[in-house]
Amino acid sequence: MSGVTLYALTGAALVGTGFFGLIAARHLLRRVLAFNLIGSGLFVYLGAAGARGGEADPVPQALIITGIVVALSASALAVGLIVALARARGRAMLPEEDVGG
Amino acid sequence: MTALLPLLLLLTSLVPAAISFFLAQDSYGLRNALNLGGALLKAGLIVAMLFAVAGGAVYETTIPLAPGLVLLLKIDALALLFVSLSAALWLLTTIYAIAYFGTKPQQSRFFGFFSLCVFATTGIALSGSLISFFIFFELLTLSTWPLVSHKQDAASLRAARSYLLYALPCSTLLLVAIVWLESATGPVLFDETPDLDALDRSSQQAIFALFIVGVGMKAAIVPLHGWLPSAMAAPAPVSALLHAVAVVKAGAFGVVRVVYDVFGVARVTDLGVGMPLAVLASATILWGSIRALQQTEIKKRLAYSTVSQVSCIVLGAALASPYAVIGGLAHLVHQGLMKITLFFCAGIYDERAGVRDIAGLDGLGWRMPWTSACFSLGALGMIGLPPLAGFVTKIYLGIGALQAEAAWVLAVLGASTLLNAAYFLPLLARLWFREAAPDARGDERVPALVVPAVVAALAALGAGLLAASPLSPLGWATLITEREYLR
Amino acid sequence: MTALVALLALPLAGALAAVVLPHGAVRGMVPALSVAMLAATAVLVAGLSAQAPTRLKLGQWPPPVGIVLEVDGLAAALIAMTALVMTAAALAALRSEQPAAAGARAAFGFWPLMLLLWAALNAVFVSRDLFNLYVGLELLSLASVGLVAIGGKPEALAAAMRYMLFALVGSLLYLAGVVLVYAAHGTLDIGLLADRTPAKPDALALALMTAGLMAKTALFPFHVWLPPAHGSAPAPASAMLSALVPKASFVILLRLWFEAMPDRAQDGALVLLAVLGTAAVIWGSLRALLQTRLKLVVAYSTVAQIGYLFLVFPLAGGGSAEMPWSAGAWTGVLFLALAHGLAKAAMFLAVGQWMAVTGSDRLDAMRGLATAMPMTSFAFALAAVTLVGLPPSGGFTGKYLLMTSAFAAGQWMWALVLAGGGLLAAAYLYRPLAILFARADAPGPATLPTRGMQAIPLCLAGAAIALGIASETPFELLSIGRPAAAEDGS
Amino acid sequence: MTLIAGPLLPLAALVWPLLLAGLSVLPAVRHNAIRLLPLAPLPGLWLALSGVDGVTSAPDLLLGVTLALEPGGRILLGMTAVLWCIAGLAAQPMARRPNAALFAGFWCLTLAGNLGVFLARDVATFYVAFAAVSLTSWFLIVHDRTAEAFRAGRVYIVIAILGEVALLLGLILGAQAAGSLAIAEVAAAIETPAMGLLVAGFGIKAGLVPLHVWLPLAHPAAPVPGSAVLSGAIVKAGLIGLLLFLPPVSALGPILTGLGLAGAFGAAVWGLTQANPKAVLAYSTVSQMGLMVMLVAAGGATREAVPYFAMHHGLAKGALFLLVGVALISRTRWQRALCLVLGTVTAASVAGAPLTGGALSKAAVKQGLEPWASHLLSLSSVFTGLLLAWFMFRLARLEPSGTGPGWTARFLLPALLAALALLAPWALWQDWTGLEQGYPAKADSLRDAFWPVAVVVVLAPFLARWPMPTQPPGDVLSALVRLGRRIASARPRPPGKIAPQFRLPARQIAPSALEAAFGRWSNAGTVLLLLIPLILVLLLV
Repeated sequence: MSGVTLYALTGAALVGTGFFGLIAARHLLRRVLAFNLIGSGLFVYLGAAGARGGEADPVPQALIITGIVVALSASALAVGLIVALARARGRAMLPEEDVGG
Repeated sequence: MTALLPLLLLLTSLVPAAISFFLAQDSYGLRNALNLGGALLKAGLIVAMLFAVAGGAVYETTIPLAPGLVLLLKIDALALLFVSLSAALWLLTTIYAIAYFGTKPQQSRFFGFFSLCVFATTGIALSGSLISFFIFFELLTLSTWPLVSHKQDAASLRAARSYLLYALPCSTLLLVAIVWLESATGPVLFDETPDLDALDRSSQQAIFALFIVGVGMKAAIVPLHGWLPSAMAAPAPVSALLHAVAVVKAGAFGVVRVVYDVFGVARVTDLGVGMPLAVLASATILWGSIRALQQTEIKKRLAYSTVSQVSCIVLGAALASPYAVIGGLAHLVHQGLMKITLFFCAGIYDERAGVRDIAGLDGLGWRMPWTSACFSLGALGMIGLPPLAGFVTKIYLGIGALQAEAAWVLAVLGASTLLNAAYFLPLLARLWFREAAPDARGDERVPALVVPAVVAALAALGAGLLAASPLSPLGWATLITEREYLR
Repeated sequence: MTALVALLALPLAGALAAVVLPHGAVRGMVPALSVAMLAATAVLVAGLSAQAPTRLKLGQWPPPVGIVLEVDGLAAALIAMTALVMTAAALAALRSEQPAAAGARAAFGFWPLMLLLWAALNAVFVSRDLFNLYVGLELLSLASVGLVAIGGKPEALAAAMRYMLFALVGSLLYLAGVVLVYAAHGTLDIGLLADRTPAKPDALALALMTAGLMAKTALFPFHVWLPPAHGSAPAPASAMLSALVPKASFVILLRLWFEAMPDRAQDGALVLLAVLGTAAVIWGSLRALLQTRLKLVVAYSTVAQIGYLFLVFPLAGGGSAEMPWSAGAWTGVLFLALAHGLAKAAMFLAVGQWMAVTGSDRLDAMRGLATAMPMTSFAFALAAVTLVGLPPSGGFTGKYLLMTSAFAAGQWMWALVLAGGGLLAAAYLYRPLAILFARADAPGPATLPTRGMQAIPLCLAGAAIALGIASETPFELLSIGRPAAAEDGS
Repeated sequence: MTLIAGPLLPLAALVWPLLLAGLSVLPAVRHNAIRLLPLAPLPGLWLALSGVDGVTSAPDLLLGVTLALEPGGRILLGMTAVLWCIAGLAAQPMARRPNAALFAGFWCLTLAGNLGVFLARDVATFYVAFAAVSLTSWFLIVHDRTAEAFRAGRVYIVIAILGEVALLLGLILGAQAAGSLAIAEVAAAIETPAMGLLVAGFGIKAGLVPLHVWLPLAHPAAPVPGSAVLSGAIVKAGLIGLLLFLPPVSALGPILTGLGLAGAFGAAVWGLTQANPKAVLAYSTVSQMGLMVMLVAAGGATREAVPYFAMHHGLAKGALFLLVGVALISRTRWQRALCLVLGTVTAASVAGAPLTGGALSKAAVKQGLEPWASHLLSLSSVFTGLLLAWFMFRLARLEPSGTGPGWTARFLLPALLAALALLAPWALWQDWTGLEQGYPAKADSLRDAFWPVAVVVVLAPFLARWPMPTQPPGDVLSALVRLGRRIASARPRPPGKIAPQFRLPARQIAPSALEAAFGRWSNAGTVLLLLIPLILVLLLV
């Protein structure tokens, strides 16, 4: 089992976990974390995809870096929103999902 | 220049409309001048064209929209018949409306949409292609709504709503029909009948049915007539517009176009859809008259009488024999003249005597002689009594029915005459032979209200008296039929 | 060329400037910027030659390494529409005190976010690189979420958060697809992908990207984030969000299905998209009928109108490509998109003015406003005409073209969807109109917006109508660089 | 394009009354409008007397107006013009009554129509004229505004319009069959069903049983001059219609004969039950018109002579009606005596007493009549005689109601008409029968004319002694009246549901709960993830 495949599988696993969390979790912060998990998983997979045929492919690197930046800014905005929402509502949850627990 | 004439005809109504919207309520002079000027200009243009077109001239303008969406304006004899009717009646109605509204509020809105309606009607008349017809047809629907709801009270809004409730679904079906047709034949121009053989027989019949529903709603064919009587909530000039100048006329005109220019007589006969339409029209004629008989409100009764009268035009188109066509086309004008007279008078009774119900007419004849004389003329014409315009139509429709081997239509014509008499003569009897109530009021001190009624009534009389002359509605209809449909 | 660069650079620079400059200076800058953008758009459209779309290789690097920007008719038309809507929204925002009133943060945040949005839109319209599109899309989402949240009210924040979730997941799914594509073909340039050698993962990639973009386009059943978001944003923001943002992700869908992988388009999937579109039309309209807040009526109408756009897939894509009717369907749907954008922006701006006057967007608060504010009411009516698809309007032209091709293709059910959708639209737009034009029982509001202010929505609505009256020019524009998949066989 | 071709006089004869009608509404003229009435028929009279001949055509009017006059029309036109002229003179005392102008106006319209039916040679013009005469005469009937006048008017208008419709449909059928509007061609081409419709139309006007029911109500209800023209001239419009259109040989011939005879005898008998002398006269009109219809149906020389017969009846009947008017203002014994004398003479003439105009007219139609028919004709003279004897009794018992100036002048008018009725047939005898002038004085024709009168003279005293039970006018009417009432007063009914109320079942279809379910992110996300494999599958199949 080559490193590339390992990378790919890891990525896939991360994505899967992330999606589960994204859907199952109700606390918004968990969801943001799940989102980042998915992002990281995709980037791992992309890195693996870039390693085809031995020689290094510059494009995936560029893409990954850009992607990370984008994901970071997205997370930042999301967290900011969550904080504002938690201040306004007292709980970091969407009103329609804020049942009991 | 000749290419510009159709556009000019449109602009004579569009420009007053556009400007009227932005005029302040109190700038009466300018607004009235605008609308009157537009109407006069239009009438002038038409008179100028009448003889040229009678000589065979055709004016045409093409405005390409998207591919397959060509706005084609074409003034042929049929177009001119309709446009001259609407133009003449527009002039009368404008005069009447100016007097009717006096200093009532929201006139800019009224005259704006009013002229817009006439603009759309002119467009319908001039449309040389199916799609341009549809565009103006819809424009008419929209510009009529604010007029019907003009009073803004509950009744008007309800009426306006039911109008749209009938209009929009039907026009949607019309669009479906057009698209269905044109997806098979390409853009349909009225001057060459398209070849529908790409479609199978049953879908041709379906398309025809869709067309009839689409345009028939405006022609108030039963059971699509419900909006017309409830639209009586609108002010009298609007009723005049709905019933004589624009809307129902557009519907009837549409039926004529569909039967003769879209499908063509031969195909209609071949598809066997003409007779069902004739039956539908006959049913409408009778049902409208029966309902009219039951009304106690003058305008309601007139409205149902329109329902029945307009279907005479449809009947003529459906029978599709030469005389029937002539009769139907002539009735397009005749009915307009007579019905607008009646509505003018009804409006005067309402305005000057506060009379809305038939019971209130007692003895008004002598208090308001001119109005009542016009009303009587209009009513007698509707019954079809000679020498008013109505009887010419009846004779031609009757002969046409026999040419089409549909003798049963004679029975319908006879019955409708009797019913017409049954719901109009009592009104006349009340006007002239009942004693007026002690507290009855009523005067005719506003000539601008009475003069249009008188003119229209005289026109209705003249149309019958001079029926055989080439420039009479009948003569013109004959010209059209010979030129267009007996080729 | 320079015009294209300007269209991307100007708003970005403006956004940065808006962050640093004082509020007053920004208010001065925005109109100038809008004028410049309009000018650039004009130059761009004028310079577009009928033969070949304008291409721009950034730094002269050829793909797959370099990134290509390409302006075809579709991009140009959407850029122009964006410029119009943005300018109108900007003017409205300048004249109305709404963003400032919502607090310092709003006043501070509005302009940068708006300009960022503008840049992102143009970027999405012209990019030909899947990853580039991802970036643009993400930028778009962040700006939009910010604009929704700007009001700062709890429901606004919740709406923004909900929107955020859909947007993030959407872009993640899209990104997953991008990754797969790159893994399979080693390129992300649409032009190169068009003539790739098909590979197994393509289908999965397309599925992932489509699903993600559906979530972002708010296609039924993923529409739920849209009405609260657009309903709670300040009116100018709602105008941009509703008119422009869904179009961006829709454009990417078009690029994928018609330019990148037309060979992958199977009829079943195409029909699925159209079926969801149909459901959106029906559901959105019915929901709109139930709303008691005007803004929600308008927002749900966006849900319904987005549904129309997806009818293009079975009519112009896949097996029905290279058919005489596909060109009509393609152009028709773009007409619908443009007309909807203009009309919807007009509606939201009108509603904003009424809210400013009445202090609420409840329907019953609008009674009789037509007497006091005839121009805005007329604008709303004109916009309604377009949305219902009545002639003469861009909406009608689009519907006509779509219906014709539907009948020609023998798929008449889509034509019925268009027809029925028009009726439903008439039904839910009639209520506000009837209320507006009813007689006012209370005396008219004391302070009215200026005539110039009222003229803004009227201009937009007028543009939507003009799109139908003079539809030949846009038609030709849209047919520039029309993808082969949507080219008529003749 | 010629506006008018041919002699102008026929057109003038029609336009002139219309002009006067228009004139009579002018404020300046209004109060003396009645004064115009005698002038109205003059051009028509001139046309009848002068030899003006030939076809007048005005192609632009109506559907192309064609007017012409041949002997039958001419003699009826002349009679009509004279009768209207004298009736117009008799109407002068009405000048100061209310609504005189209205009466004058419609009088002129009716007159124009009445003259028109004799002149018209194209279907459209004939229809116009016929409609004018039958509908405008309604105003003559209801002029007094009394309850029974209105009742009579309502019955009349309903039946008249039914007649118009029948006529219109018949004419349409005829015109279609002939492919032309010319009456001659229509008459040649018309088929039996269409002719049936026409007969209905004409029969109503001519008081043909059973379509006569309006007549005994309407004629008495009108003011005296109105009754005179109604009974003398207007009924002839129906007759001329039959003469113009009924083919020489028609399947309807026997039916018409039967109905005519039924009217001739039945009306005469029923008339004996009437108290009002005008009603008696009306029934006599029904009876006489029945005779004429029967004679028309007989065809041949008889049919040729019917106008001659009709002329005499018109003049005499006019005289009798006017006489009733005079009797109403006759107070002195002399005046009453003169009235009775004049009445008896005229009645005798109608009954066909020897050497009277009536005898001549009967003799004229008898030639070419089968024996059984001519015997029936003589028998009908008995009935006519008895009916008119009864009329004389009623007239003698008539209570003078009002007084009026110028009794002599007013007496001279019926006298003049009576004189014409007695003498005009003599003047026209040879032209119309081709027999020598002395023929009526021959023994057998005298005997032929004498015995019915003798019978009448014998029976009349019994009639005076034991009169028949009095009945209200109008016989088989009650049903029709109810019909008329219903039509004339449309009862208000609750208007039906006009427009369905606008209710989309959105509340049922689009519940917020479902929307909320969509809204819950966990659901939406699941659906989104499930969508991916779905699309994938669809892409791969």
